[in-house]
Amino acid sequence: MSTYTSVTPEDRRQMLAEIGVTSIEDLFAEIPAALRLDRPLALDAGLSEVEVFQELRALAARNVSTEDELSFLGAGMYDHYIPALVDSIIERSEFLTPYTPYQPEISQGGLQVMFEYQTAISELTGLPVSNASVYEGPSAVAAAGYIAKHTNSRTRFVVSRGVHPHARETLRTMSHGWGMEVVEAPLHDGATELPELDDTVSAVIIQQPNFLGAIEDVPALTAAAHDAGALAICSCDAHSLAILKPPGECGVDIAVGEGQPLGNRLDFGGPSFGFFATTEALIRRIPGRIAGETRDLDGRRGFVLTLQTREQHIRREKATSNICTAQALNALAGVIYLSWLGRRGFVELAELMLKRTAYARERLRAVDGVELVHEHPVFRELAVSLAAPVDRVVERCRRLGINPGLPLGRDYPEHEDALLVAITERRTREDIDRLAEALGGAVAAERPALQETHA
Amino acid sequence: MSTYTSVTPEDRRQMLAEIGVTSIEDLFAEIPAALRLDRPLALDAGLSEVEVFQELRALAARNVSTEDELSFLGAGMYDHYIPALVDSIIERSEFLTPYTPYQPEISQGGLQVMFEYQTAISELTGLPVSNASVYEGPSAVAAAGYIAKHTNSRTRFVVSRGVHPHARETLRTMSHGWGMEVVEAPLHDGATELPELDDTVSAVIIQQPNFLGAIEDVPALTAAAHDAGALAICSCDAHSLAILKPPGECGVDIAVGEGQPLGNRLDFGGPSFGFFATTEALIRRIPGRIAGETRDLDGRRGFVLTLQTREQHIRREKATSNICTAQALNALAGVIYLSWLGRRGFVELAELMLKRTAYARERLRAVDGVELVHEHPVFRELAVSLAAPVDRVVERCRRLGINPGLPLGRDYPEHEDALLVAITERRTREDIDRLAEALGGAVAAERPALQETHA
Amino acid sequence: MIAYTEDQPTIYERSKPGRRAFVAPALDVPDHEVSELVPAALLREHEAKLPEISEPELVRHYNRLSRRNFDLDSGFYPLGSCTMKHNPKLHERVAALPGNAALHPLQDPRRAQGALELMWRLQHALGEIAGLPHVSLQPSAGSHGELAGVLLTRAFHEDHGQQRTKVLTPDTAHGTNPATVTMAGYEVVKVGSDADGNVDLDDLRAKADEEVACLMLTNPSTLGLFDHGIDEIARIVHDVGATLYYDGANLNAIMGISRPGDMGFDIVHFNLHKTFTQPHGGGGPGAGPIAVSDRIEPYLPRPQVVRREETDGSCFYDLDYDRPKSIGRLRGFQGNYGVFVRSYAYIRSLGAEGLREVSETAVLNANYLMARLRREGVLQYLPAAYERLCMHEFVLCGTPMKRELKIRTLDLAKRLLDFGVHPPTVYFPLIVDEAMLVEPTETETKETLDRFAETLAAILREAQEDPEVARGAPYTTPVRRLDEAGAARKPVLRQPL
Amino acid sequence: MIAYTEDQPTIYERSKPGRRAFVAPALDVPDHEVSELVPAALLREHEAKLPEISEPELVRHYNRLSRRNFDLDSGFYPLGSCTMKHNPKLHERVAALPGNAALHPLQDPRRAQGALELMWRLQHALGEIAGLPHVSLQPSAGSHGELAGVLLTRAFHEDHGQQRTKVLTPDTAHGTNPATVTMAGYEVVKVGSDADGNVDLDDLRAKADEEVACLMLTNPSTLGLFDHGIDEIARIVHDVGATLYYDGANLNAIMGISRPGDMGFDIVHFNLHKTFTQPHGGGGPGAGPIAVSDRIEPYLPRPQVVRREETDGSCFYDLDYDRPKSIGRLRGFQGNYGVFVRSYAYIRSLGAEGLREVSETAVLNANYLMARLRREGVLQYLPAAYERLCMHEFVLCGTPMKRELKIRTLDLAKRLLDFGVHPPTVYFPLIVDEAMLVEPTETETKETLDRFAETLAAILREAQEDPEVARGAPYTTPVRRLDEAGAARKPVLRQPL
Ligand SMILES: Cc1ncc(COP(=O)(O)O)c(C=O)c1O
Ligand SMILES: Cc1ncc(COP(=O)(O)O)c(C=O)c1O
Repeated sequence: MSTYTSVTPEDRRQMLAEIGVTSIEDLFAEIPAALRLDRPLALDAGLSEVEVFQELRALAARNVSTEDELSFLGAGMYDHYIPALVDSIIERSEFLTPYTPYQPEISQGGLQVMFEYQTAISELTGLPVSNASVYEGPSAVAAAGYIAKHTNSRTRFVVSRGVHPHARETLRTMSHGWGMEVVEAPLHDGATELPELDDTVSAVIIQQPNFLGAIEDVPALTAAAHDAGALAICSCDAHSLAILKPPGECGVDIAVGEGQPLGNRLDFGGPSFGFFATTEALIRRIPGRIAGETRDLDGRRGFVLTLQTREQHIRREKATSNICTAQALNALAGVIYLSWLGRRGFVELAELMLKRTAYARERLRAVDGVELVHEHPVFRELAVSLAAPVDRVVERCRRLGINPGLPLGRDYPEHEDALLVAITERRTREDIDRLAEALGGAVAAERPALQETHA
Repeated sequence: MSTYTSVTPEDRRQMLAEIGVTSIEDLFAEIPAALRLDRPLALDAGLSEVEVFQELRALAARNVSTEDELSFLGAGMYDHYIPALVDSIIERSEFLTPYTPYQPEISQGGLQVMFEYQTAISELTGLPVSNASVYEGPSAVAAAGYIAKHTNSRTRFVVSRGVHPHARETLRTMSHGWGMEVVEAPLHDGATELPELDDTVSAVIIQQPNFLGAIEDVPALTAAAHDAGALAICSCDAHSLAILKPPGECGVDIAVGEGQPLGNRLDFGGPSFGFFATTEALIRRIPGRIAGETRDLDGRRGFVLTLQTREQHIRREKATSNICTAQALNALAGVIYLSWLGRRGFVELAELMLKRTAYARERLRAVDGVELVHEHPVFRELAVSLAAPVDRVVERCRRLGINPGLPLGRDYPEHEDALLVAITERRTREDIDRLAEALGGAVAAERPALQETHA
Repeated sequence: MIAYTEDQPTIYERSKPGRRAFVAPALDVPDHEVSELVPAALLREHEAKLPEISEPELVRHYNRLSRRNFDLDSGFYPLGSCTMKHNPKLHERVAALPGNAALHPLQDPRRAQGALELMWRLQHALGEIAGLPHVSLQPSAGSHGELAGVLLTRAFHEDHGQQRTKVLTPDTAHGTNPATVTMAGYEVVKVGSDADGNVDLDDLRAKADEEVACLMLTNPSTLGLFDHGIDEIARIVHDVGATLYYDGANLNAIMGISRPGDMGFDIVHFNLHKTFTQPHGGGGPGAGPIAVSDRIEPYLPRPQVVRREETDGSCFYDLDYDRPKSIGRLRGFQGNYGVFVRSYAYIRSLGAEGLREVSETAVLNANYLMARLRREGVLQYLPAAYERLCMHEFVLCGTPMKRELKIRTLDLAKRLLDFGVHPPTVYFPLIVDEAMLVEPTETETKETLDRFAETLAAILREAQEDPEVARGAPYTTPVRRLDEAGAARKPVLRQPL
Repeated sequence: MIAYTEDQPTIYERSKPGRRAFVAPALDVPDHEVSELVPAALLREHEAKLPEISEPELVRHYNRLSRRNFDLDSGFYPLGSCTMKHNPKLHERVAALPGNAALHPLQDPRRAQGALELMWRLQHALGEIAGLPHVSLQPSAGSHGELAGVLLTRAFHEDHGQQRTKVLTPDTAHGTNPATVTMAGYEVVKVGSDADGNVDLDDLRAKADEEVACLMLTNPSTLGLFDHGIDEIARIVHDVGATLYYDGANLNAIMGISRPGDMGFDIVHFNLHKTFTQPHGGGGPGAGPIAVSDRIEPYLPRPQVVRREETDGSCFYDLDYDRPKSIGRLRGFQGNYGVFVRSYAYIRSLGAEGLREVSETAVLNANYLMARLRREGVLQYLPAAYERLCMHEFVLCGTPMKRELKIRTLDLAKRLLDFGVHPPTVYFPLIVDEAMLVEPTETETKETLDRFAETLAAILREAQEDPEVARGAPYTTPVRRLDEAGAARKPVLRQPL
């Protein structure tokens, strides 16, 4: 059994004496005897460090990671390269171990990072105000909805079917508590088609590019929302912000998104961070921590957590959100990553992805039995439908060491044999060619009708 | 192509102007034109970080590491578990990036580490003086020989055949420059048998346990050396010092050893460190950096590099050694590792290895076709001879995911079909049982004579 | 004490046109004008003004900033309610294994068996520790777990045909509790505390009616006290058909000693970033799994990690989406898996015995520190808010200090900064005037506790001589006291570029 | 500036009986008394007094110590002759890949093809950079490479039936050069420098005779100057049948621009921990590969990494032990492979163009800094030792400063510490009085160079006012000037326990 305690048997003796009790048990006298557990917890015995390491290594070895196969999985989290300097900085105990910066005088490092992060997110989104992070992407969508509800006290959210299924479901979970109704706007040929919007609509919620990879006409969608007096909420792919018109310039009131692609590991889904930016008008409704610039007694610049009267520890039941611990370290990774890319690099990387995705689209559509789900412009991801059962195609690809993407059937029954294929800078032209060949071969082998006629 | 420079094109323009030249080429005017390379270096074009990472990952994947097979390789470097805190500390840039501490006021961290390290090595070896590290084990043996030569101006080293073959060869390489003769003392039944020693013998050099794993009678060997007026030099296995009589108490004048097992990676053989400890008598002959305690102007304790008049930068051709850059970071890993083990843990770990090795010896000797090379007590390693061609046995084991140890034939032709098998705390009883079974099966399958008679 | 006391420019102030760290991989596909691929109207016209900086400067910038942070690996951090215990380095190593760190969340469960098994085992362990059999790992932090818990309560009542409207929270509750109640669409009703720091049972009885959906309780409470009336509280709450919610922020006091489930709680959240060693990261990430009783189980978030039997009797682990009564998702994917790895490694390292030792030592350290403060005379100026054995933390009340020494708890806290100690939590819980909530945790040495007691005593002596010293503190930190009011009045939330 | 200015106890002073971090895995084999397994006479009687400490305290101890170090990732480090360039973080990542870090050195070459191929490619790249075709990676550092080089020289001469006795080293040579000569069993003969900082050709001619085995030269020299007479030097040395050895510590100035092999050198060592970014680690590890000409090749250390052809035409990489004329081994195994990985990654990242850009920028930065110092008036007190274009570094001479301002170069260096800058190398090379050797490296920004120039100027102005300030410096460091003489007089080299 390992131990991280620092009290020796002799210490313990002295400490009990100082307290004036004779045993450790005495310290728990305040717990009613009937509530004291009269047996050890039914857990395996503790292990030494080397044993725990071996066990966890063995478990991890039973996962097929993006290092083990050529993976085209995306759908919200992406296998981007994380520069080594991100790891080396965020592993510094000075960033890794402190609590939320409640004592600003000894937390200037973390607070300045938040300020720099907010600046970056504001630049990316074209919106003036960013908080210091929320949990992650899908719950950020719901958090944005919560603001809308409080801003205009209307009763319905209109959410595009192009918004990530997890975000839609999270919104629904939360909306139930708030007594809000969630209405889905369908996709037409892969792009959002808004229904008639009336004055019950609190917010219109869209995603850019949408879940099927299509670049939406965000300005048109936000205009429609605003015409109905609703807020426009957009969940944005972070990298796409390098080349797509920023939400702030498209009329979006609240831009949110998943931060994982910005320097955070896949980690089987978390921890990552959600970004959250909005207009000046909504500044006092924003959830979570915000760092602000100020001066110290000597007039030197410093940073503090600010606008805290929004927050739970001050405002309690009247707070704009219940969030407390958020994702500071992940947001730090985000701002380091963005600074590493830099002004030009951010664009260059996005353009590389755009061009590779365009290549992939042409390459895949040329494969017999593979069709595009839609013809809208795409940035980093595309949906293709297959002329064969998707699960069997996937299985065949895997045998070649390729994970061809996410089968869409569970979330989009209308695209039963479709795949969502994601491209990052780690997927080269050669990789895309391998995918095309594998898919072609697998579809040919699994294509039921054709197989028969050809046979 | 990556770049780590920080000069922008505009900077360059301004800088050239400040210097008063018009082009970068002008700066190289002092190099005779005929010596200026008139073509680019014939190297592959530079790559981006992600590309370099992918390429190096692909190379690394072509190595079979101790994470990939059950390895019983040892023979000087051992697959010990390195606690995670070692990595997390030595990766701190404050330890990773500074130069040798030439400015003690801003290097107290590194200097105190050296002082702590020297204390630990002195405790382990039972010798009062340790330096702050030398390159690694085998060259440390030669460095010790160099001291002996200068101390008594004699002309021959007697080195046990039980000393690591790399150390013996390094000693020979260096001795040639010094005009010293190297004489080998044979092993008898696995233990060192010294020849008659006369007054030409500068030092007797032994290893504990010796290369075949045998625990030598060090006190007897050092006594013989001293009787002939020679110095006694012993290369020690670091972990064995937890339970074996320390060299200082055995009469050893200079104790050296390979530091890798103390918290350093295998790294295909380096970098690691060599430890080097000796008596007060030899203090001013010791090679390399030494940290010493002192006081600052205000009377506060501090540490400095000391006894520098031994060293090349002061004494130049009269220096006791030419060593400059040594292995500070590796020695830091060593002292963290030792502190992690702690006073009791160091012994507990050594005892665990001792008992597992004893178990392995019993388990292997019971295997048909496997015999012990010697019957001396062993600590962490044992030599067994096989009744079948060792290379073919090894090949069979590998197919079962087992690397059964080092074939001894290259270094010890007298043990042609023998294997040196190393045990660490990472090799469990179950692993040893697997080895025994694999060896048994492989020997049975490859045993030429028996095969025929049985067939 | 901390380095880099000179002002540090921001990363934007270090930017210079033409510098770069990143280099893009070569274009290996046909080139196109961007506007051929995306309609011009949807394209960005101006680049985001990210910094332009080389790798060496980027590294230095964040390295220097890091030195302007106080951290747990450098000093004592007795921040009450936050359980600033040592974060074992092993955990970072195992979390970083590619099989964990590079595992895509949408990988087929059949190809993520190690991860799912780890989650399943963690669920099991947390359930055993809480004494409640069903666990969802999904919530991202404590307050997210609270929200899950209250939404589960709602689902439970609605499933039983009830529309309740109120949730009770004690006046000692952490701010997230009432904030959560509002976010889940309930009204907050505050319950008072009695003179001993327990829930005021009379007030509870008066407020517990059929409109009440839930009581959210922290036990040991935020006062560091185990509620004497816990049995009775459970009875009252259950008698009106409400659920009992356990805020697990203080679980570090009772692991292996007493279990919320056995106390009658229906729902518990864990703060893996407190009790189970996930490093705090300067404000996250964390994870807030919940454990629930049988009657709450049907409503747990989706998907659940389950173990299924194959036809051949072997097992595999899967994600179960087929949960018709589920409240649904609370976030994307399967929760903060990276945090789960660390917490699982912790539980695996310690085992039952080790976890109990944790709680025993945490409580020992807290009571010892209180005793030492008494001996140093500190309690004379900052008496314990309640004269009882504390659990893993305790609250001091700075009122006498303020009156007699003319320094506030805030001043004391700020002066501690000059001694290289992170101050305890101050001004919380709200019901104690000039409160200071001290949580030493089990990983600290007796020597550290002794030094802390002596330091507090020294500061009080200093204040007897001259209270201005503390009132002007800190002096040795990278910046001195900051104008927080000014920051809020005219918020500067980003750098103008 | 750096943190933790309060004294830090040693790890032994933090020890307390009964504390521990390590826990041994359970004994899974039959237990025995230790004395049953090892004769009692060979057993240790008293435990080594290693510290007893818990993991949290162990981490804190070394973390705090780390903050008492100045490092390259925090500030400017223009330490002449040491090439303190940025250490890319990628290199640590690739070195740590298990296929590298956990590769046993005695693994069968057939199962270590990635490592051997990497070494082979690195050999090739280093050979191309040096302009010499054959490379051994074995030496552990620069001075180890020097030793290899001089032993190769010996082997070469002996193989040609010659017993030479002397090796020439210029008076500007680094101390390792003459020390190496002695260790290799030769006599050192010092060659003077001329007024321009070049090797004094007359002196060289006078000393170059048939007894001379080798001339060891650094070019650019330790003065930061490219030797104008390099052609003539090579001729003189070769004419007497001696070898020409290149100390590669200053290779950072000329990569892709000029090659030692083309200058006539027979043997070159590289400091991978200077030019090729291996972090210095506070005094190692490094690596000192050597590149040699055809005539030296037969004597290279054993084993060599080679590429062999299979019968089917494919290639594999192997360790070649069959080198009958080899000088033998210089150390265990195959050299500092972990260093090779980092340096190979560096070369692979930069390519030919990038390496040339490195040298161009290194030389640009040095000349710019010298120009800036001139503009700031610094050269008035510390003139450049030689009025020439410098290469990647330059030497200033503090004599006028000492005379006029009454402060020594040492004082200037110590005062720099208070400004958060690592001082340049001082009192080396020996031939310049009050020398200060400044090497900015290519990874620094113009702003950093500007600030450094201004800081030096400010210190000199301060000294004009009051030289005592510099003479008493530093003031802001964890300790002030230390009694080095006392330390050497009564050495305390370990803690008594
Ligand atoms: C008592 C209590 N409850 C709830 C929380 C909220 O937890 P989290 O920050 O993980 O959301 C905290 C955190 O400080 C707490 O102390
Ligand atoms: C010119 C010169 N030569 C040789 C060396 C020795 O190199 P190493 O420290 O790698 O042994 C140095 C190191 O400072 C040097 O500057």
